[in-house]
Amino acid sequence: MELFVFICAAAMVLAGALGVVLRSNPVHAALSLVLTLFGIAVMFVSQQAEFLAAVQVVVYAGAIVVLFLFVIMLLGVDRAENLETESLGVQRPLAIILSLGFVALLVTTIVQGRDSLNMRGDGLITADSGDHDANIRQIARSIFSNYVVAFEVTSVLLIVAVVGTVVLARKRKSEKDLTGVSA
Amino acid sequence: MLFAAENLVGPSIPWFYLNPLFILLGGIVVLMLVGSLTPQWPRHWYGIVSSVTAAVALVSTVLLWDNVTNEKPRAIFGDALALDHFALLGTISICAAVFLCSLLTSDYLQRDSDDGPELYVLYLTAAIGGIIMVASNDLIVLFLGLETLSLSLYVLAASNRRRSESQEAGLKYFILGGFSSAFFLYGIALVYGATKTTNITGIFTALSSSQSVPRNDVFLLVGTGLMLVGLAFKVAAVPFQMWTPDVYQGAPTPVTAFMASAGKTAAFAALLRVTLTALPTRVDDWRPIIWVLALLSIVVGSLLAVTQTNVKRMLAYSSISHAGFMLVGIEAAAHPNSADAGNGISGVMTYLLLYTVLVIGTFAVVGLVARKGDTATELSDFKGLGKQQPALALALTVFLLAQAGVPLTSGFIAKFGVIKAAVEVHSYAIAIAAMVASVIGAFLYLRIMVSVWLEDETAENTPIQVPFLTGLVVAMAAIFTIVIGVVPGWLLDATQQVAALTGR
Amino acid sequence: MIAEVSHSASMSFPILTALIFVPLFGAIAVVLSSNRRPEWTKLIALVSSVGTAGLSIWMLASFHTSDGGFQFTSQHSWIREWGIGWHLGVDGISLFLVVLTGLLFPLVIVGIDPHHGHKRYLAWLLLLEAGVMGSFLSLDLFLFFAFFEIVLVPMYFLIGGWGYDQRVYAATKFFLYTMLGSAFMLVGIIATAVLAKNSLGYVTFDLVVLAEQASFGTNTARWLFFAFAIAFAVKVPLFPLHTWLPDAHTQAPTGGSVILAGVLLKLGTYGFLRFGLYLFPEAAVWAKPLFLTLAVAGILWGAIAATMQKDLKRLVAYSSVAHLGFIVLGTFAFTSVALSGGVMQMVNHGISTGALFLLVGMIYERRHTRQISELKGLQSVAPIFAAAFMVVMLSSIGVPGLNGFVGEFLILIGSFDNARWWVVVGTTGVILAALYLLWAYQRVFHGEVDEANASFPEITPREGMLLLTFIAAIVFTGVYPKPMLSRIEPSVKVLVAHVEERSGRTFEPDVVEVKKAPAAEEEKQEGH
Amino acid sequence: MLATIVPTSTWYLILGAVLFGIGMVGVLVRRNPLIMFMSIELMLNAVNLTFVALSTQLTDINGQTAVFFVLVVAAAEVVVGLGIIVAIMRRRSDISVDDLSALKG
Amino acid sequence: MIAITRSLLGIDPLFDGGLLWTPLFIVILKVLVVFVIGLVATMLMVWFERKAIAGMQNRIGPNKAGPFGLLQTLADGIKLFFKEDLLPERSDRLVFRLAPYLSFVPAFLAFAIIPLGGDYRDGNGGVVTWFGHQTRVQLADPPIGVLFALAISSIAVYGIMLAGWSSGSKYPLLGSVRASAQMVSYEAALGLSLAAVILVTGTLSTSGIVGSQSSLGSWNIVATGVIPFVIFLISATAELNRPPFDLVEAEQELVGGFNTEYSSIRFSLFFLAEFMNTITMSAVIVTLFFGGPQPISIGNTTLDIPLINNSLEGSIWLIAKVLVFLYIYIWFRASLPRFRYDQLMDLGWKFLIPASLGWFMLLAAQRLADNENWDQLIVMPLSIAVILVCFIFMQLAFRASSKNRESEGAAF
Repeated sequence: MELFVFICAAAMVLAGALGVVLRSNPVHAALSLVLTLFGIAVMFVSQQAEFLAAVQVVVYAGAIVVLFLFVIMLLGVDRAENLETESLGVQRPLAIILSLGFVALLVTTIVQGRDSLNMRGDGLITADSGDHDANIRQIARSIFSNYVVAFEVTSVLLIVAVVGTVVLARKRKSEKDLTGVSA
Repeated sequence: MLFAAENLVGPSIPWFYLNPLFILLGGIVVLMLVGSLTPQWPRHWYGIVSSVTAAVALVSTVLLWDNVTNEKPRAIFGDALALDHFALLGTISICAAVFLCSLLTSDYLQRDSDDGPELYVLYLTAAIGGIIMVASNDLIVLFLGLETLSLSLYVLAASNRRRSESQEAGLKYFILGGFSSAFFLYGIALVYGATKTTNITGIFTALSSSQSVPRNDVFLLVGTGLMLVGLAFKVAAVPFQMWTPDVYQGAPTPVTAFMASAGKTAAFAALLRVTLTALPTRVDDWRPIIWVLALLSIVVGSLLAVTQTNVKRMLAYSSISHAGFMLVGIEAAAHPNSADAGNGISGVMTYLLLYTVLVIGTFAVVGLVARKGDTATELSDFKGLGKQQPALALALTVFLLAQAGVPLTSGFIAKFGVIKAAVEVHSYAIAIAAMVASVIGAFLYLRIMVSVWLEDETAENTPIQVPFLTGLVVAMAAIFTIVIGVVPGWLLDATQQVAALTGR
Repeated sequence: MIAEVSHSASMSFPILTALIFVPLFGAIAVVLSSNRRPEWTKLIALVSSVGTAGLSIWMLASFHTSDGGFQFTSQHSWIREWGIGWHLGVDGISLFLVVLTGLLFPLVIVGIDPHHGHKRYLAWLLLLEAGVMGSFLSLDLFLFFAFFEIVLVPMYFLIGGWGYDQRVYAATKFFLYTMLGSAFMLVGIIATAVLAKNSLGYVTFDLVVLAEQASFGTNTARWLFFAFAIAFAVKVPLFPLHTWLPDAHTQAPTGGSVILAGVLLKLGTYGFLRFGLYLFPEAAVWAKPLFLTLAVAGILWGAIAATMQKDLKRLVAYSSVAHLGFIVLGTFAFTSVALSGGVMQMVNHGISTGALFLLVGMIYERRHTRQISELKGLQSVAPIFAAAFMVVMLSSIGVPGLNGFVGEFLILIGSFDNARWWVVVGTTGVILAALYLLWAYQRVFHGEVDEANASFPEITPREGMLLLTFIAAIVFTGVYPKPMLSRIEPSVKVLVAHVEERSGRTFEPDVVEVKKAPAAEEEKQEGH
Repeated sequence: MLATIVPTSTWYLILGAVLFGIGMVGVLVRRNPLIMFMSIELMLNAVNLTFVALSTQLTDINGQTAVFFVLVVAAAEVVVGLGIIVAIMRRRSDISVDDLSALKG
Repeated sequence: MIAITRSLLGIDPLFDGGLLWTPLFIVILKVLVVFVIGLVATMLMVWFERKAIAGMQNRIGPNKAGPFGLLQTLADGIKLFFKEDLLPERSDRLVFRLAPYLSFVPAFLAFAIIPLGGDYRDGNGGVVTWFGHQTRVQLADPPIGVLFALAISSIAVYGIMLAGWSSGSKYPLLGSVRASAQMVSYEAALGLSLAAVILVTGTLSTSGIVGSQSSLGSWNIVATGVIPFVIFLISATAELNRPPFDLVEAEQELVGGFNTEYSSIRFSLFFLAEFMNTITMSAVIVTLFFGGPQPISIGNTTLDIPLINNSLEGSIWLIAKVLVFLYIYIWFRASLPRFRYDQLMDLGWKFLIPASLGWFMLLAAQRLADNENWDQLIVMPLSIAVILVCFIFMQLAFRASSKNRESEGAAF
């Protein structure tokens, strides 16, 4: 059953990823991205990271891709681009070869190094042990002890995001309104 | 149920040592409140608030210096931040950059009839990100700092809405920056796989005993490589430099100055931190990478700089070649068995501090020459500057000579420091290559000087005004450049302590 | 006695430091002076340069004749962290170069009008003087390098700002060539200091400490020597690194050319003596054949190239290449006679070539051309000018009785034993010098005057005074070189002894008795 | 029979690597900034998958915590990135990185 | 294997003994029951709404089909099913076909985590024994239950958004952009008020949340101090795109909103989804704030319905509570006028989100003071003061920005 889940999720992930790269219509690409994200959420679940799975769906599917779609629709850039004309001679095959090489490197690394992955652990408590909230509890503990700095920095990061958007999106009187669609 | 229910004891928080961060945060809050509460402040006040904040943060960092001297370098805040002179010096550089760039931005915005607190907020957030990077003792914290800094920079680069180049620069920077972040992150993941921790001290400890992580652990090797790739993007080392010229040219000039100063400082400090505190036991694995990067950066940066006609692009390539010099210092520091390896660290950090001031001064002048609209940055736009504004031209000359490494300027002290460090660990080849390539680079600075002094102005060049704050920045930078060039002793004294890193 | 007193006086008054700072402050004052009062600007420049000249004369006067060591030394800690100090000193080798520098600059400032941008011109000139002074006086590697590099900046702007058509190209070429050389030197300097730590136990850039106390492995020293030598070879310039020189000289303004030929080129030859031979004697001895060969090649190449020049200034420039070849020849012969000759020749070349450039500059002022083919029969129009040209030219050729002869002769005679075949070949350079210079003189001054040259004005009183100073120096040194030699000789002997001791070889043959030339005789007497 | 095969962490890691590679191809090949951006998200997700797989393998929670932060970063990044794209596209609706001709690359 | 089933279906005691046929059967049965209940409930809901509104408006409402017009919805449904299925020419076919399902499926998925019954009084946490197996009367009880609901509700946006976009027509696009903006905005307020509940109960699992509300005093509406509930209710209404937040299908402006171009079965899916969502959301509210299937109990007295098994009684309580909320929604629809779009956004961003955040902070402060043994009398006023100051600042900022906007021209 676990194998079945893995195969399904992997198929989702890969199909979605290929969709992002290959689909010419940005909306279709975004939907493919959602597919991938769901696949990954499923994988999180099957790796007993329930909390992350939920957050993944909420944040990625619920916010990030929606934003993508929003921008696409708002700006009306949803026409399909011609995949043929955008190729730049040697660049595309080169990029593909490069990426393939990179993947080969990574896969070799993983296969080579899998045995050396340190197995001894001081306790990732999974739901199996009967503690219903174990995963969430552990993550919370980790966030608020080792990573409390990171957590605080996150707030600055979000300020950046907010202020940044204001800077980018705000219009001055002097600038003409060029957008056709308004919400 | 390993955890007894509800008794999480968080790490103790050394508030005192986080002063600079809090001051910067306070500045952000003030600016945002003011920006949202008042309709519009009188001119220059936003910039002055921002630079005063940075200055206060700088002073508070300096005040911490002795405290840190008395106590040994150590990790604080749940072992996630490092408290050492290295971090403090990085903080000082970054705060200085914010201080100077805020003043520049103030005049810049006035000239282009624009104003508002947002850009300053972004400077301050970028500074916080940078400081976190400089002081981080955990890869995840480092990554978050990196992203805070980068995101601020993306927005800053794209912030001029009247110039499409600016937004394109922001986009290009953003895409490539995100791309490189992904590599960096993958690197972190693999290193985590190898060492089971993301804490830098933890990684060091894990790698110190050969049982826990075997010498040829592929996860670690590839992870290290990927992290280096990610950071090399950020420091703009060849062959990961392709974003630099476009972004430097497109971004508003004060922002370019900020990217070249604070951005570079943070990225290099992070690179040093990662390589030297996390992975010192594996120097043989990564030193060759640094070696190659350094050589390529210096040579390619200098060579490509020569072919440019736009001064901002030239300076972008020159910053690449400067990055190469700093990499030479890192290469020198990567000889842990040598007694003098520490000089590499202090050499790089000194270089960063001096280059910060230098490059901001340079771009301050470039920004003035760029005139209203921030577009006149071709070489020909500099013609006749020497006749029109001799003092400004003289300052520019000082900066350019310093960048070329002419003695009695801070640039020479900086180069001398890293070359000395390299020679001390017997890396002669890279030292000589660096120096020779810097001669090629000097040609570039000469070209600018030729335009400034030796060519007559063209009729269409509008006159250049020097607003007060920018003039102040230029003057301060020029004086600093000369003073450090003549009496660098006190600075070197201080920076020698930098080599003692937390966890080593 | 007088020397004694002023020597002790110099303990209290840092005369060498003053030599550097007076022109430096002069330059700053010039920069700060008002644009509306150009006469004040000029006065400031004049006062500071003449003041420097006065200081240098005072120093010359109070110099201990028989002391071969460094005098008037001034030593302070500067960048303690890196073992760098402010260490100045002067000995017989640098003495006359300093004096030459001190005297040449006021002459240039007084005598040559830059036509435009007076203020900046004067400021750069004074800064240049400070730099050159510093280079000749430094006894700290770092300090020397700093001055050595700093010199480039004013010279670059002088050539680029006040030169002729191709000035930017020439200035850039000059800057980059020299800087390329110094790139190696910087690494060499640092490596020297760092490697000396092994034997010294601490890092220092002090020349005297490094030369006297530190020891390097043979191979190491050779590498380091080459790092230094490249910089100096470019600066000299030694064949085949000389290509910047004709351009720079030709394109530089007259004042720039005079300074360039007069003192700047000496930085290279001086550097060989002070930092090559003194620091790495064994390596220098080892590299002797190479440098002798290059020197002789330079002599011949310079001479032949000069012969073929159509441009008078370029011709003089190539003659410099040849003359400096002689100096290097003398330097790498390692005998005190040859070395003394080399030092003499440095000064002499400074005077005579400087004067030649001055004269060529005057011709250009008048005719706005330097093409030999366009000049004709000037002798009949301007006889005094022609006479002055003749004297200077003869000095450059090395006619006995004039200064050029003394240096060249000492070099040739001193090198003969150690470097016989090189000397033999090099001597042809003397003949070639006579050939190209006389031929040039003939083409320019003899013949029928054509229309363009008919109105060639005669020398003005100001120019006359200027030339007279040069000619006086030329004649005086040619006739009575003893005061110079007696001050040069002790230091050179110390240096040669140092080289012999460190390299374990003997160069100083017992040939002093054989010499018959008057200069040699005087030197012999002085030696006892 | 098939049911007895249990996917190990290695499977997940390899899937992550492949996903990363696909994302890389996307960034390098596509010219629409939106899609390049989505490809970057793919890469980040690949890293997330790797982190979680390693976390399970090493029985250490910190890997999952890292993913949490990556998610936050990704969100912030998207906001800013889309802001930039919107700012550009408001000038002209049709955009490709190659069209950004004001800056010669 | 166990792990995966556990994770996917939540911790259900059913699988303690491994995967057996009986438990599997129970699970399948539960799935079927929930699905059927959902469909039927939707049908009844539509009828209920029409009838109730008719009553409020002094009309009779549907009364022809079946007793009291109960079968009216069925009749409408059958009619819709047999209408012609139109695909607009300029539509994006794939997405156009996909969108209704993206809308329909989440509506049902969210129902899976609602505890539908069970006895929470015996200290067993709602676990009942069926066919000799212990289980919960709920389809799944994942540890992240509430987050799951949130995740599902964020996915619901896709259906609407894509439906509007793929129609290739202007009004649907505008409608869908409005709708998705609205849903995304209010999701923040929704999540923040949810956070207050989580803070108080200390668990994300729905059964845990229900279990913690054993008496009226500990119902979360009381424990969290009403405000989160109010915010939740308003945001939930907005999430559902129900009146007064139904700008999505503001007929006067946008024809039919995002589903203008839809017809036949695809339209009925949207229709179903909308009502199903209303039911689910009511159930979620009940679960979060009103003790779910727990009976009303004050102190030690419990309103126990006699003669009925405790676990079944839970279901009755739940249905009763849900009905109340369904009625409230209908009541809203009948009585409240529609918002203007800017008012809608202002309410969401400028009031609800700050308010829920402030309240959350207040609760957190109280909790912290409790843990650290600080004096509540000092902490609470102080935190209220801080929040008030922030609020005043915010209001000032809004005023300033609207002034700025007037002088500078509108943004975006």
